[in-house]
Amino acid sequence: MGEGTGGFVMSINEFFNMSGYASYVWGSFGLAFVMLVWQIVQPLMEKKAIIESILKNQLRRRQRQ
Amino acid sequence: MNDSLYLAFWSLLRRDLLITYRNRAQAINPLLFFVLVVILFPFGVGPDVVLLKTMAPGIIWVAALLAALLSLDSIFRSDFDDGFLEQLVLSPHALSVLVLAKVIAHWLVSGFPLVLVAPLLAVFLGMPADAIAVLVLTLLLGTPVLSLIGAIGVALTVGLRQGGIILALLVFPLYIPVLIFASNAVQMAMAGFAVSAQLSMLAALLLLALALAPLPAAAALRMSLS
Amino acid sequence: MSDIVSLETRNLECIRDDRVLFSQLNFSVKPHQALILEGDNGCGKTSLLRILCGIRLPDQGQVMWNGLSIQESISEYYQDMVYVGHLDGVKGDLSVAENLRMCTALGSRSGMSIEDALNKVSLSGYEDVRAQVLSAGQRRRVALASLLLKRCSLWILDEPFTALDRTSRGVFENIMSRHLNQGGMIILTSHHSINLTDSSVYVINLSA
Amino acid sequence: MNIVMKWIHLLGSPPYFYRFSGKLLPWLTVICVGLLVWGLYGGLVQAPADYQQSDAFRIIYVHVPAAWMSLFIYVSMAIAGAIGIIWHVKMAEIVCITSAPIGAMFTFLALVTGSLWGKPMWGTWWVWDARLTSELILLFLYFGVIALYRAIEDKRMAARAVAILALVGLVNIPIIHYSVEWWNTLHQGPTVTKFDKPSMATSMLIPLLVMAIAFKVYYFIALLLRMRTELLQRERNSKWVKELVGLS
Repeated sequence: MGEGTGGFVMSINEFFNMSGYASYVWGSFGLAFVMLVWQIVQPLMEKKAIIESILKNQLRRRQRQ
Repeated sequence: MNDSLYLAFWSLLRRDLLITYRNRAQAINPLLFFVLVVILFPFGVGPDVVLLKTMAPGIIWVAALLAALLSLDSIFRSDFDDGFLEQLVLSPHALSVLVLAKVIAHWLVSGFPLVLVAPLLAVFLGMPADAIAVLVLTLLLGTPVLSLIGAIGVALTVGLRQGGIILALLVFPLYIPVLIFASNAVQMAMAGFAVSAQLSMLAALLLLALALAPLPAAAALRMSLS
Repeated sequence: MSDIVSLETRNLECIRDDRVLFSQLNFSVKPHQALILEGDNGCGKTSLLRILCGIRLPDQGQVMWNGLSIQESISEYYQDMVYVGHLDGVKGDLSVAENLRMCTALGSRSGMSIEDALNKVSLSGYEDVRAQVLSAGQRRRVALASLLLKRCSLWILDEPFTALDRTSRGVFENIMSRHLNQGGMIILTSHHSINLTDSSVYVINLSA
Repeated sequence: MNIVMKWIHLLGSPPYFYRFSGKLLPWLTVICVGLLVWGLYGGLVQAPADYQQSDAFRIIYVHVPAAWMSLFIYVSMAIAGAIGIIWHVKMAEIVCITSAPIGAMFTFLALVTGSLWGKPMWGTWWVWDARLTSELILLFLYFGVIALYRAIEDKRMAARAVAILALVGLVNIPIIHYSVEWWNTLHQGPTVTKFDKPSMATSMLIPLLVMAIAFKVYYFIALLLRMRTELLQRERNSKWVKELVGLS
């Protein structure tokens, strides 16, 4: 692969090929991406569930009064 | 003031030994478990003496670790159930000193017997005589550390319904340094090398555990009772 | 006993699984006084006692002993306080005397002999009996006997009369009255009616 | 100086913390994404291939920052736990608990990328290398913390238990690391441990540092998100939560 940035167009497939180690490199980065996103999404989903349950309680309490 | 702390320490130690003596049938269990685990290995890896000899230190020490874990639960369990633990926490004396008394009583009952039985098992696995001496020394230095660190784990999980599984998860990572230095000391002794480095590390771990372990154990007990 | 001896709470609050058991709870107990906590089950009586003993941390507020928060002066407080909870702390494998000797070794001693203490709770001659053969009522009386063996001015008792028959209850009421006359303090929870002769008794109902 | 103290005190109150973190999060996300893009571009494109490991070495741009973060988060978890126990600071307790899953994730990530990096180099998925082994033990320390927290119902009690365990773990980490290093060099002889970073040209080093900072900012974001959720869960029947929920 060219020194430094090199011709951008020429090295596209080399970029993805990672001189034969594509599955390892992209495997690592892919896994990292998935795990980092999951650590953000999970608390947000949990928060939404908590808010819904609080709203449901408030609704039920209002019906009871 | 501190003479009554001294009295409390000794009476608690004597009391625990008395209780264990009163139902000494159960006290044998960790010992039998230790022997059983070691005896299992030849059936697993085959009776080849050379292989068994090289693996002997690791087998015996891992079995000692498992036996220690099995017996840890008895340190606080019965006192937690019948309410004596509350009286312990509510005593004006330093709780960490009282916890130390209980841990020493536990070691005398479940850790020390392993040291007595280990030479017999070493012979089973074909270990040479001088290595057996080092094995006994490492067990003497190492098993108290297992009880001390184990006491922290047991204090954290005494209030839980099935604390046993979590206890192993909490305590095993902390046992690794002891396992490394102890089994390596015996391997080196078998190969005829000097083992003073490993033994001094074990002694250092023991002193560190003696000084530090009772404090978090006491804090964990206060937490478990609240 | 110095005159500022007292147990005091300052806007104490306790929350258990999202339910506020009590809050803004202020009271104080001085020598010669007894405080009875009433309320139906699960209203937080035991939790309050455990907070007063310092076993459990309150969610808000403080417990003060002789004007000092018990967290700061925990060892002085435990020197002068004894707690008997639902569990008696009596070990089945040990004899009655061994159990009592252990209890006194943990705290301050009142100098009374084990035989006298056992006589007072009408368990004389039970010194060498293995505790596991005792009935629940007898085990309770052994726990109450340990109170006599300790020199503590503050007694915190969680339903001391459970499993006690009528005569034992009467015996223990006298013991408590004498403790109050000698300048002691008692905080207890009970479902039974208690008559403590000529000492000032206060009642707090937690579920009111 | 007292402005800082007042602000720290203010942060202690859940409603203020909730609103403050709400405002902070967008900015942190922008910074984090920017740093990640810069780091990845630097690491994947600009950095020249390593003469020995060719392009496979680029895995270090995930493996090494993740390994650093796993230790960093454990230390900050233990310190937060200590503050929570000693001064009864509720927020510190929450920081301690919510950091555990994030730390465990980074440790697991470091382990997997370590083995993915090891496979092309030494042909096996797992190498009993000192660093990887310490990482594996750290993962079990995290599992211990998470399992203990889940096992105790009363969350205030669980927080104190976790803080004690984290502190005991913190004291043991250097001991474990030293004994594993000693154990490793003993059996393999004192060769350079396999996972020493290859000699780093600056163009290789900068992206690594940028990624490390990006991961720290990411940790801060994930922590704030988890803390907000935990706060809603704990204060679900307090007034400010009801108002907040009522509005949105």
